[in-house]
Amino acid sequence: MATLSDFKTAEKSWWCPGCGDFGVLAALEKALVQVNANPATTAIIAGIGCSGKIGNYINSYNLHVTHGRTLPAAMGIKLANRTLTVLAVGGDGDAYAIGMGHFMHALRRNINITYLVMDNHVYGLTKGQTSPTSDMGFHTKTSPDGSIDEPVHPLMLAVAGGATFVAQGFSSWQPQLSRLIVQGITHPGFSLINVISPCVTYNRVNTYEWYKKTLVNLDEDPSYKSSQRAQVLARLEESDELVTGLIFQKPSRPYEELITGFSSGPLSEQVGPINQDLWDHILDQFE
Amino acid sequence: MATLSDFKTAEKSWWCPGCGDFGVLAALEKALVQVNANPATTAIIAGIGCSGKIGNYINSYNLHVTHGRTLPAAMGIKLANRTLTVLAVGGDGDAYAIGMGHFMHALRRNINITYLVMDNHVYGLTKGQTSPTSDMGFHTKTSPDGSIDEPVHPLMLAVAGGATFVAQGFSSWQPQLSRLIVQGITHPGFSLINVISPCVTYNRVNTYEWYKKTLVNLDEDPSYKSSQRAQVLARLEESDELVTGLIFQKPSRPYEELITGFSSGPLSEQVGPINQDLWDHILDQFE
Amino acid sequence: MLSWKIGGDQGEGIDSTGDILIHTANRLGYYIYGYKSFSSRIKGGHTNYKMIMANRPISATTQKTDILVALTPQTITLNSQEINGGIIVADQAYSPSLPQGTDAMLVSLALSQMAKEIGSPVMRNMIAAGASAALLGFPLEVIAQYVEKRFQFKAPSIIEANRRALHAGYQAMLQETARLPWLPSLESPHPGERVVMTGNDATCLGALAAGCRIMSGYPITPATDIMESLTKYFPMVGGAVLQMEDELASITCAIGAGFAGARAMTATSGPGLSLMQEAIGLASMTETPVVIVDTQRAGPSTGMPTKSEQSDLLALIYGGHGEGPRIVIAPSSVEETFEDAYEAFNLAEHFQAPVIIATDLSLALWQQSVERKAIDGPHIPIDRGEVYSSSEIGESASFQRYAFTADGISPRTLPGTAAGQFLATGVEHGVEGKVSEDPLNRSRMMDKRFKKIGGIHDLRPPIRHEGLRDAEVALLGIGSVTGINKEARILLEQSGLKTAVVWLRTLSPFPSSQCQDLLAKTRHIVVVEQNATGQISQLLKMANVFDSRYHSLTKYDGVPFFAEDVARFTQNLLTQLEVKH
Amino acid sequence: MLSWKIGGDQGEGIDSTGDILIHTANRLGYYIYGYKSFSSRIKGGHTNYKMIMANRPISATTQKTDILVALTPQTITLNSQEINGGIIVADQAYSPSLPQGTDAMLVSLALSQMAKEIGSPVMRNMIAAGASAALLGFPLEVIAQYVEKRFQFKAPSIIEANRRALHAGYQAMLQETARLPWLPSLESPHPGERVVMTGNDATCLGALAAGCRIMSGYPITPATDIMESLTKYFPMVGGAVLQMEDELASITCAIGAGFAGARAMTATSGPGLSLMQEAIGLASMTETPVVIVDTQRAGPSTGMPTKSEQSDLLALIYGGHGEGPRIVIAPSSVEETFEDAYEAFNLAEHFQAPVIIATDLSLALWQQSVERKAIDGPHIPIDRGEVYSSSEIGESASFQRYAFTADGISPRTLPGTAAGQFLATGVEHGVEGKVSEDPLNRSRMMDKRFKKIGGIHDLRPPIRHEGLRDAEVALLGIGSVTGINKEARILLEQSGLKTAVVWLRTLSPFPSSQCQDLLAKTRHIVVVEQNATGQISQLLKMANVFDSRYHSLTKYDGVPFFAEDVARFTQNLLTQLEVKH
Ligand SMILES: Cc1ncc(C[n+]2csc(CCOP(=O)(O)OP(=O)(O)O)c2C)c(N)n1
Ligand SMILES: Cc1ncc(C[n+]2csc(CCOP(=O)(O)OP(=O)(O)O)c2C)c(N)n1
Ligand code: SF4
Ligand code: SF4
Ligand SMILES: [Mg+2]
Ligand SMILES: [Mg+2]
Repeated sequence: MATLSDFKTAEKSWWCPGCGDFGVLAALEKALVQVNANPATTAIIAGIGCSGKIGNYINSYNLHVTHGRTLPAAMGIKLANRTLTVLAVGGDGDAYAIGMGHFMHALRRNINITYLVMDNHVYGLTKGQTSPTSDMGFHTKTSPDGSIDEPVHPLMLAVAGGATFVAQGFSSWQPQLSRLIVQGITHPGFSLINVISPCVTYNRVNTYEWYKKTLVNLDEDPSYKSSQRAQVLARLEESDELVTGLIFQKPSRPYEELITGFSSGPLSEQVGPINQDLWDHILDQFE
Repeated sequence: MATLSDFKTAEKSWWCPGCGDFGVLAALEKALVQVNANPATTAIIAGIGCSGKIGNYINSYNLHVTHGRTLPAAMGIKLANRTLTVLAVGGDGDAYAIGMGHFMHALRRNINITYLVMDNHVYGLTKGQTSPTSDMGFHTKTSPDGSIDEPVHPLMLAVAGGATFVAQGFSSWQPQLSRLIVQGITHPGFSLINVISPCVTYNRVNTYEWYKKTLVNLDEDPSYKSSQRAQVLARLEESDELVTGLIFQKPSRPYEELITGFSSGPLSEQVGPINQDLWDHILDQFE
Repeated sequence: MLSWKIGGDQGEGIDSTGDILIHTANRLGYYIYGYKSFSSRIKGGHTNYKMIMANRPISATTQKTDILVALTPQTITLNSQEINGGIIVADQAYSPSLPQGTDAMLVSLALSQMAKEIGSPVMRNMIAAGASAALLGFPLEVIAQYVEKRFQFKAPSIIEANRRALHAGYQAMLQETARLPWLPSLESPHPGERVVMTGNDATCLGALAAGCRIMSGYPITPATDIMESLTKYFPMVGGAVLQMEDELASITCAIGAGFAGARAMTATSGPGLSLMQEAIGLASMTETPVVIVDTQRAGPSTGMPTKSEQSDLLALIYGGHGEGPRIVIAPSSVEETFEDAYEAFNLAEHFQAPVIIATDLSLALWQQSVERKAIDGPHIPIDRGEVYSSSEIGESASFQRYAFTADGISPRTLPGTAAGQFLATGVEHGVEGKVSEDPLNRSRMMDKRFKKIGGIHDLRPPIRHEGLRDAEVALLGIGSVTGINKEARILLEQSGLKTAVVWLRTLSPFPSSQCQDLLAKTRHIVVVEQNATGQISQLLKMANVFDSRYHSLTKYDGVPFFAEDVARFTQNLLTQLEVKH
Repeated sequence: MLSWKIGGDQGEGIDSTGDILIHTANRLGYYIYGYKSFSSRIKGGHTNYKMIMANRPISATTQKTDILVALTPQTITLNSQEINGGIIVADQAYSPSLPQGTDAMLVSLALSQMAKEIGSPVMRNMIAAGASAALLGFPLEVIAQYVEKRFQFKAPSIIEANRRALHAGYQAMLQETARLPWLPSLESPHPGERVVMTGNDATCLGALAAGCRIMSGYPITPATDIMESLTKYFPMVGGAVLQMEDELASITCAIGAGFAGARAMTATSGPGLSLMQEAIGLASMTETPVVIVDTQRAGPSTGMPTKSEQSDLLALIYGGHGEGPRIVIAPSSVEETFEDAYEAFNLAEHFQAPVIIATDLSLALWQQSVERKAIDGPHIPIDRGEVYSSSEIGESASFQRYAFTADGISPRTLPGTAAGQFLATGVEHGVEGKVSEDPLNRSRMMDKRFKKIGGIHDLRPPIRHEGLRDAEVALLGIGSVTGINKEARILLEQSGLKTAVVWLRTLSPFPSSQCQDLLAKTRHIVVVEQNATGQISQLLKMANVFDSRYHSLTKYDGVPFFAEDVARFTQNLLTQLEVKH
């Protein structure tokens, strides 16, 4: 069985001291240990951003792709080898700006992968511009008079977009966050975990303190039913998504099991000479 | 005042006889006449697809862009010249597959343009593959055993994504469709009109007859309140979006009016030597 | 050699009629070549389908038409200049007449009438098929058998209607032929075990045989067939075709699958290729195998989606920002397309790099007779490159995925392999894959990546040719143009000019010295290409190959060269050059 | 010439300290050049900032450092080899010592201590600024004034803390200098009206002056500044900066705006540029003006985002599928960046085509002294190209937007113009813009579009040079390399070699004949470029310019050339060539 230290690398972190991403990394490692994952059978696909550097710090098979394209890459990996535990990880810009199209389509496609969005409401690595989740009125280098774009509401979109598992965690709330990641990984389909991961350098509004004051933990609300889509949508709307916990889950059968004739073993092992009879049968069609 | 014939071109249509797109074109022309638009101040931005050929048949300033990019182009045009009536037009693939990211961001940005999606649940121009709105189980060349992708629900997504105006029309129901287009054009912000526009060649399931049987006209339902987001979402969910009419509208102020210091006249007329005092002031910052 | 053409409105079954004739001719032992002219619309608009048949392999269409079947009057107007002393079969329904000056025999048949009588007006094309078969002297049972096989899964009523239409057309023509002053003269066939195939078919079969099991794509003319055909084959072998939301997703999904050890591909045409440029760089940088097919069409932008061109070459090689190794190969026939398709997967895994197969619309879509044994899936070589199992990894603290080696190829591991974990990143990195900005490491990594693919020419002959030994002039090209050059060579040799045909198989890395050596003694070289800016010439210049012996012939109006064009250009050129001397 | 460098951890205010020194030196009448080495991370990681000051214009950084201010011990380790007989100013807090063999005078100051005393440890950099000013003999009031202006909008407490820190550092150093055996010797200044500016600043100012009013972009290093600065300027002139969801949207929005008559632009670096390839083709095909800035960085893929390279050139010209006209220009100095930025909008509207400005990270980010009068916004020429008003359109039934004309430029109309409606499509089209597949029209339209941009060299000298008349050798380059070549020229001339510097301003269409003519008599030409594959050499080859007189010098480790490298290579080369003779 793998331990926490098995998932660590010798690499020194490039994140700013206090960055929320440390907490995400820690919770992820804990969750991986808890689901009994193995570094050699774990694949982590990271996007571009401060968040995307995570692959330098975690010992697993890591693919660090182009900006915004974690989900199609993760899809390819999972389909190529279903025995792997596959996670996509990236920032709010990576996910909901340049990656928005892939995000919406991953929701409907429901492949058995887990998507962790490290959401700091800002572009960190490019030094502080508005991100799709930035609040209205948020001041950045590209919105000196305050952002005028209605923010993206990732949880609501995920539910409306056909998600089968939606959760939100907070980098500071480790036990809940790692529990949610465990739930996401074990969910048999696509799971979105939007993680509030404060940027201490470029976001002085949505700070740890602010979140600790405003976030409501739905996991502790016995009246909340994460299986009831209408109630979920209503709650997300009235709370402005300032909630954590398991937001929505419904029964799910992963996409890869629905593809006609699709092999369930690692495809790498399927490469070899094609069967002569099958070949003849196919060529006959061309006569 | 412009008349219907002012919006027509001499070009012979390349659509198949009976294609739903004829009805969309007709309703659009009528709506343009009704809002007293002028071919010279109307800009239509079309995508790639059978639907995207519309620019060949309507007399206005037409920009036929690359696949999926109507909305950013329309945004540029509207911002460059706010006196224009700007419409983006494209198919369901153009809008909700390759164009999905732009669609979601156009919703939140709320620029005063109107978006007509000619939705036939299939890829027409490429000869019949599944589209994002194809029903589960729909048989196409790329889904011979029936589509296994959860379809995109454009109306629900639009509402969840921050739209200020959402409607759905049907190519066969001309008066309602042109009325909805009129409402969309006059709405001061982004308006989505998803138009059911049957493909008679590649979609033998979602046919005129089928829609006539299944579509419910919400405009005729006095109990339906298009201003109440929660009710709207619930209705969309329970009807599987098989409804027409004004789905949702909320008070809106277009984005272009929110941009600090942004000129409201056509930008083409703003090109001329820059003011010397302003220039000196700016250069002083570099000393 | 004989050419038969059928024309009518798009959506009227022109394609399937052509298909039926072509397969019948093939079964009768003729070599065939099919060619189509079509528009980017679904119904309406004139389209035509041309079949060339001969008792030797044919690799291009011809200018001349011997038999024209005209379903509409427009077909006659548009094509009458191609008919010199040939036969035009027309539908009585529109009271056909020949445009002035047309030297042809007009055979007017009641095609519409017969279709109506059979009870289905849409069967007009099948009647035309039957009539054509009779005119060509094909035995009825051979065409009938093929039609039967083709429609075997249709409703019995449809099968029956087809059969009746075929017979009706056949009989009607037989009555005519009895009266005709002369009949088309056919060569005797050259029987063999042959199949009829397009380049896109060959691409699919190559991928299938090579063990490709993930195809992630997005529809686009003329690549869509590849996705659609693999959708049929993959369920038989456990693979999956994934229709993605766009080309950005398509290529990235394939890269992900390649990273995880699957053989994966995508296929697209120009617009999609442009969208893939960034991700191709990712594959170069992370050294991940991936196969990309670009079925080139006329650009730029949406361009002319149904017209052929070879104008993406520089973009395929140089189109990504920065400098990363890309292997670009170009098949020059349907057989080579099969070969290149399976080889692409070997090259991608051997060199751990993106491999682009550049075809063009003509090569991708037009049918040809191919020897069945040339498409030998079960016996292709498979090279998976250097992949370490756990035991091969060694003792070091972490696996050196990007270790510097003599040939630049660093053994890789696949996810799932114990102790083989590493980071694959598009950011510059050190031997373990971790981000590095060290200048020395950077230079070495850049050198390593380029050195690596340099080895390709040893594995795969980069140039092929015929007739080079004592040729006065060589016609150099790629893709569908090679077929045209071969036909042009026949014409030129007939007129006494010793001619060679040379075709490049590998465009990147460019085989400079091989090219120089091969053509060192050739007096004149004509670079024939279907684009405006002479991209192959440009590549030859960059490779220091192009000199005063080289001449450029380009065409970029969407219509393929005719062999006659190439032959004429070459002859004029040589005449001019002699005058100068 | 004197060079001063400060090093420390990223996020510690290294940049602003450099900025303060540089502006102070500029105000004192020195020409300055600033250079920075930084990583793709926000805090931590070593970074440094170097200022070169002289009484003549300087256009590149130097290898040698005269004064090193070391905020961390690492600064000393990393930079000690650059110090030959110079001064190292260090923080007592870490008990600094010199590595063995370092020939430097160590001045240890209680920087941390003083910062603590002032009550804000983050002010250590300001103390270092004060100390540096004193060491350099800058009057306290000049630096103090600049600091005051710089922080004028900050809270009074911050302003006061800054002032105190500056003074404390200044005084502390004054006490030291009294004891030092010798002090750095400064040239006398060469006063003038100068500003301090980066290439990105100049791009913004050029765009602003040209009337650009829409900038749609997406953040990316090193282009982000452009978007951020225009965000400041545009509200003053009624423009809008739009932060889009990605680069696909950014370029398409700008094209839309250009279609509607606005002057519009986007700015990006490699990865974004790759994503824009498809849309650039749309602009080519629809003949829509748009300006794209590519601030090149080290690729491929994410590459080294904070390192300079000139490796997108072929992608900028040939990277799109199909063949469409693109104008690619490359400024070689900050002044030229301003010029090219405004000219780009003129060219885009004149030629109705996409215009790409290729800069590179070094040119984009490093500050230089520039004569204020060289940045003369209010008096730049403005050419809006041929735009018809309603009355000019004529009588024809519909406006012929793509009419064939002698120079290939067809007058356009802007939406809003009565009777000027037309269809602009990326599909091949006839003169009225409607889709056309006619082969003849196709060829003519392709010819028209390429012919059109051919006129550029008459409007804009494509090559500039200095010292060419009697030069033995010419150094040819673009972008930031030109500045380096100019410094190398000074070194080479000092050693007696007559040297020219030549730089290309227009890369596409390539000025072949101009290049050939200009360099016809030059004996040796060294093509200096910061990339691995010699892309400028490739362009010269394609243009038939490159011959045996040309030699290639490349570098691709992320670090700019030093003038010394270029001079040394050139001298060695000439020696070798002489030996061969
Ligand atoms: C195609 C492309 N465009 C732009 C960039 C520049 N870029 C790097 S990270 C980033 C956004 C970072 O924001 P986010 O995704 O929220 O991540 P964070 O740094 O906040 O964790 C951008 C725009 C890029 N690398 N590639
Ligand atoms: C980048 C790119 N990818 C693919 C295509 C090919 N293509 C043309 S139209 C189309 C989809 C058409 O479907 P839809 O948008 O629903 O329009 P419809 O034809 O059904 O009206 C595709 C994939 C293209 N033109 N460009
Ligand atoms: S800039 Fe923000 S997101 Fe990036 S490492 Fe620093 S704190 Fe974290
Ligand atoms: S294929 Fe379908 S969508 Fe296209 S024109 Fe024909 S009916 Fe209309
Ligand atoms: Mg972020
Ligand atoms: Mg459609």
